[in-house]
Amino acid sequence: MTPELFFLLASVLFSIGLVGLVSRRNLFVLYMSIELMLSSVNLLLATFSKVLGDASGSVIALLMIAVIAAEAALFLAMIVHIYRKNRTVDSDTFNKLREEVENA
Amino acid sequence: MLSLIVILPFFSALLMAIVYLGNTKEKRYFFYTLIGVGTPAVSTILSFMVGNTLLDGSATIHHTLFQWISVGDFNIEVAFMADRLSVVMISFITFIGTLIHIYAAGYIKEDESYGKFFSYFNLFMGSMLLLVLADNPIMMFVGWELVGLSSYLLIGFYHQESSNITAANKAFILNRVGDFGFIMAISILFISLEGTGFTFDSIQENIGMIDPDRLSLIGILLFVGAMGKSAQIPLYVWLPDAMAGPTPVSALIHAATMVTAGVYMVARYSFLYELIPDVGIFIATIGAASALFAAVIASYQSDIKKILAYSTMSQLGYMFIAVGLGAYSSGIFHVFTHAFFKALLFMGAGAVIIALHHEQNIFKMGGLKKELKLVYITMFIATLAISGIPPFAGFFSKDAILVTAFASEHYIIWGVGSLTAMLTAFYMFRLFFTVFHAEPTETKKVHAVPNSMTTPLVVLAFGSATAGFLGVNEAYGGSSWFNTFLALPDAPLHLSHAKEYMLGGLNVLLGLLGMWLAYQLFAKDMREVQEDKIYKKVIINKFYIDEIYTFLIVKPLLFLSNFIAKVMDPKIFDGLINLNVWTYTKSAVLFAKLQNGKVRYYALYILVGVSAMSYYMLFKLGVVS
Amino acid sequence: MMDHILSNIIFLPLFMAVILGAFGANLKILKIGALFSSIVTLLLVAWLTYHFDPHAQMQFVQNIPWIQKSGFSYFIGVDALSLVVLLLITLLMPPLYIYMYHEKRKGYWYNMMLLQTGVTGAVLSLDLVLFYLFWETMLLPIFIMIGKYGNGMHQYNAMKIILITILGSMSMLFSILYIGYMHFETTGVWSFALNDLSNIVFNAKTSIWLAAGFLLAFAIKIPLVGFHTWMAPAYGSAPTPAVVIMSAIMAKLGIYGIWRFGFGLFETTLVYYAPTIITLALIGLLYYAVRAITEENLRKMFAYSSGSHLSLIALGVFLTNEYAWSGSLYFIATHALASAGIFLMIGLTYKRFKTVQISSLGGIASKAPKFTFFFAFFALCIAGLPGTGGFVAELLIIIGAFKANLWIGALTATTMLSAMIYIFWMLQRTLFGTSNNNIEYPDLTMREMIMLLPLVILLLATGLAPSLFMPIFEPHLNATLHDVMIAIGGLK
Amino acid sequence: MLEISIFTILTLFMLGGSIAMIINRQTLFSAFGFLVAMIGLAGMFALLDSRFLALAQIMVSVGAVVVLSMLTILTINAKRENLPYEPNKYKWIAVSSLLVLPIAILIYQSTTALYQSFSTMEPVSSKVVGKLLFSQWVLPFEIVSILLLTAMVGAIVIARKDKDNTEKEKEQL
Repeated sequence: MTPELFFLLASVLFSIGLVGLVSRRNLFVLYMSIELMLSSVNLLLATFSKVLGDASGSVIALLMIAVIAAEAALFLAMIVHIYRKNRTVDSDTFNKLREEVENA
Repeated sequence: MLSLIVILPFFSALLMAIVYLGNTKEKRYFFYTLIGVGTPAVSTILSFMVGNTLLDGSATIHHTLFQWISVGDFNIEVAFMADRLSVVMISFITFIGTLIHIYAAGYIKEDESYGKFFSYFNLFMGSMLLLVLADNPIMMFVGWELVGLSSYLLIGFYHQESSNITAANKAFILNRVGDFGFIMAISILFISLEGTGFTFDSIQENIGMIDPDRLSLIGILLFVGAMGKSAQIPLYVWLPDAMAGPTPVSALIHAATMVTAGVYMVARYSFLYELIPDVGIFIATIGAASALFAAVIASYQSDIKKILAYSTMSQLGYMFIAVGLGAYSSGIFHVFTHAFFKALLFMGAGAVIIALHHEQNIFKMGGLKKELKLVYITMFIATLAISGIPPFAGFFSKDAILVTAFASEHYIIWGVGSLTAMLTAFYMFRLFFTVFHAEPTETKKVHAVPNSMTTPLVVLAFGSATAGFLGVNEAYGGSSWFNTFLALPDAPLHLSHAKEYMLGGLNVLLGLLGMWLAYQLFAKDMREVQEDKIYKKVIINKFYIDEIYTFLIVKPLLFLSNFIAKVMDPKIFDGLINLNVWTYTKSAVLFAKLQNGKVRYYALYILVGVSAMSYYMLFKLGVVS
Repeated sequence: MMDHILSNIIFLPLFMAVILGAFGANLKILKIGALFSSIVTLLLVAWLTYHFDPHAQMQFVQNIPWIQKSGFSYFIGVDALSLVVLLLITLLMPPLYIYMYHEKRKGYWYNMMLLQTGVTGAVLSLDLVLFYLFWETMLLPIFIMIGKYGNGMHQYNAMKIILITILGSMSMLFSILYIGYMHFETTGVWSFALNDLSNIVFNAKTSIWLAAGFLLAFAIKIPLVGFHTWMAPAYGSAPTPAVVIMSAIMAKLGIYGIWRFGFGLFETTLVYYAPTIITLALIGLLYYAVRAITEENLRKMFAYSSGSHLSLIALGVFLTNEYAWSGSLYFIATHALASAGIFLMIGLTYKRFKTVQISSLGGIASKAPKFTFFFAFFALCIAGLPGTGGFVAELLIIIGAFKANLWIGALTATTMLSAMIYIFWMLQRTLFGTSNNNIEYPDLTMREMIMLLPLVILLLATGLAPSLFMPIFEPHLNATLHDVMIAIGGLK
Repeated sequence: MLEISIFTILTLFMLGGSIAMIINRQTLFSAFGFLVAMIGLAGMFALLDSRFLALAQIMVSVGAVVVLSMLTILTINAKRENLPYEPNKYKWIAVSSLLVLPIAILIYQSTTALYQSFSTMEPVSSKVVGKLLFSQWVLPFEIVSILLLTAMVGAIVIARKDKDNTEKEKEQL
């Protein structure tokens, strides 16, 4: 068993999360992709903990799980709120950031 | 004393200008006449006094006023020099100038801007005197330019008429073309002298250090200046148009001042031209061509002033033949005699014009010999003088020039000169007979000519008759006093007396022939010029030279200007700038499209950035190549 | 007061503007205040000129560290070169304020005061960063005056002038900062003072690029041909006082900059650039003159005329010989006076006839002789008539050009001809001809004569007795030329 | 050898789950995929001798977070036509996968370059974790507790039905 495999797994998971984040429009999937990326970091932390023989890594990962939980609560609340307002979970419909450009 | 001659006219011009601008409505006839006519009179007396000192045999007089420019070795002083050449010039310039001023006081009396006229007139005199008395080429150039300016002001004196201003512009711009040559010449001269001083005296001393090629260039460029001012081919076209000014102005321009400046300049630089005889022959050729050309055109004109204008150009051609062939004194002598009879002719013409209420077409005059007796007699003397009939002034000076041409074995130039002499007699008597003898087609009321206008005529008639005796050469029993006095580096002449008599006789014969022809054709009745043959049409339209100039110079210039205005500036220079601006706006629109407000896209941009950075880092780590 | 005389000269107008603005002065007091500040600066400059020593180099120097860490300093001083331009600025301000007598818009007056501070500061600063600061300061009032008080497409034109000028300023700023950095690299101390920087030895390639940065800014300001697209529109739209300042002062600052910073920092490189600039200047000389012939708008016509003559001045500077240099500096002065005069006359024309189109003018001469006299006089000064200062300057430049090369000389001499053509054609159509009986032709008033007479007298004085004025700057120019010649190894 | 096979199985589970998560159109299926991945992760923790962490992962991530999200999905009960219309989903996935590749390689390369082998250590017992949590990491721990509290309050505030919306919903119904 080498840490290499875990590192590989973590980076692959992170990548999959990133891909999901960029390519999907469903808010739930976005949320889960973010969770996945966080989790991959967690995996890395745990691996480091084992590599260095230091329990602190696990502790940080533990704290991270708490943060994930908080984030989940907020994110889901927001999704519910948004869905109530617009009747959709499509991220592309929220384009208020855009400014109208005249074709000069 | 010397500087006063120059400064007085300038000062009076300034004074009159200030008074005139102070109140343009008031006439102040007495004041303007006193100042305007008095100043040249004082200048005349002063010039004669200066001349008198030189007659005693004393050398040149120098007078320095103040330092003008001093940059390194470029030291120019406002200084005047009176040697024998310039004294002769200023004497007759001021004398004849004064007479013309007196004449003008009668001629221009009714005009509202009487003060302005005399202000300009005095400015003209002052500029001409500055030109003649200048001690260095730069001051001479200043006078040269100011003569151009004042001629502009005077030709365009009746400025309500736009065509007069066009004529004035033409005169000034063509003069400036000449000035362009002049300034190049003196700049090159100064550079070539390498700082050994820049007065005429020091130039004469150091002229030897310049190599002949450079010297020829300077000589030709100087002559370009003379061409402009003295109306030679190809820069003559302003001269006939300059008749737009009042007649005294024409008299002043043509007789005493301005046009003679070119001849004077060549004589002034005689020390330079004697080193480059080839350029001299070029000058003489141009002179001969101009003389013939102008005489041919004059024979078919019908405007009295234009005939006289072309005759001036023709006579100037003679002068350039003389100075070109090295007979500087003969040239100046002709300038001198010409001043008398040409001033007389113009003033007589002016009197006729005034008498007939500003009628200038000779074929509408006719039969005036009874009404204008005095004018008739004086004009007759002048016409004889210009035609070269002895013993009037023109014979001696013109004969001297033709003898020079013959003696220096330039037979073509001599032949052209003699032919022109005949033509001169022809067209002058054509004018004379038509105006005074021929039966008028309609009777007109003749206006009285005031005394102030006729008195100068008499004085000048006396001058025209006798001025020639100052320079009678040996063959006719004289001693060429005029030439000896001038002491210019003339080319030596070798011609037997018998040949001289022969040439003289031929000239007189040719003159009489022209006279007879004119009498046959024009003395009885009006023979108005008809454009019935092609050659006549060409000559009457002055060989279409004006049109050719318009086509060759004016049109392309305007086209170029419009091309710059319509194409170069907006399309090319502005176009480059606007292309930049266009690129900016287009790319801005493009980038604005990226910001579509969708979170997913923003994530993608971040991803692209991070990805590129990662790739770069991998590249640096050597993982990928 | 006399201890910091230069600072007083620079900041008096600004100070006056701030005081007047802070107390919300009414129009009358504002006018008096502006005129007062201009006259006081004129007196101060007169005092300065009286105490000026032509044989010394920098005088009345004031050097106060400003931001020491970065090496910026408040470093000002005057030598003959800047004195000439300084004199011009202060001489032209009072006539301009007299011209603006009827102007009711307060912003106009404030802008003019700010403008005076900007141009004066740019002339006197010897620290490159300070110079840049003032260089940009003087642009701002011009931008506002064209954009707010101009006519025609004034906002577009204001934008055009500011963008193009800033392009030049940017390149100059890069050069300035890089030179400062090089000073830091060689000595370990940051400094932007001109006398420190002139000791740096650049390698040839760097110096070419650095000089290009400066030259671009100055070429746009002058403007040399190719950099001139802003010129005619800006002159056409700007109100008269702004046009006068632009043509009489700001364009000259381009030349001044070449002289002060170009020849102060990289003489050898400028010699490398000389053929290019001389070619551009010769092309410009003819290009603008030909363009001016058919121009119908008087302001634009004299804009082109100004461009033509400034090309001539630039040519003179790059010929680097004593005749051309004296001529160029003298031309800066006389052309400034003449162009100020002619643009003021055009302004008066506009006030009277509400147009500056040549085709709608004419016949002024028979009704308004004084007006005609002054108009024609200034126009003839522009054309370089003997007896006015312009002739002396042109003559010297032409001789300098002939000294350099026969062909350059011949092309330079065309200036005698080219100016003539458009000026006299313009005079014919503007002043002469038949007058319209339905229009009034008011002649010049006393106030307008008072405004113009100093210019006329100065122009005549500079033309008739150049030897009175030239000794002010001759020794300095000779010394500088000597240094330059040693630097480029042209002196045996 | 046993470890390797367990690792392989878990890896397959996780990858399958996460890929299913990002590919599926139906949100609930995605959530199931996510669930599988989370459980796999817990297994991984266990494999890495962090037993307490594995336990916490099961309890919090799987037990709370995933279940909560599933509940939300069910509550919202988005109809098929309310789900986003994603015709170019696979193109996007392909492009972003390409872009992600260097990042993944970078992470992998840099981490492997750091450490090549595990240290030999005792499995991390809950005792050790507890001690560390309350000594060295007590400040972050407290901060996290505050964060959780805030998140709770925030979630309630955000998700609460406001009056206007309720009325609108009624109208729509």
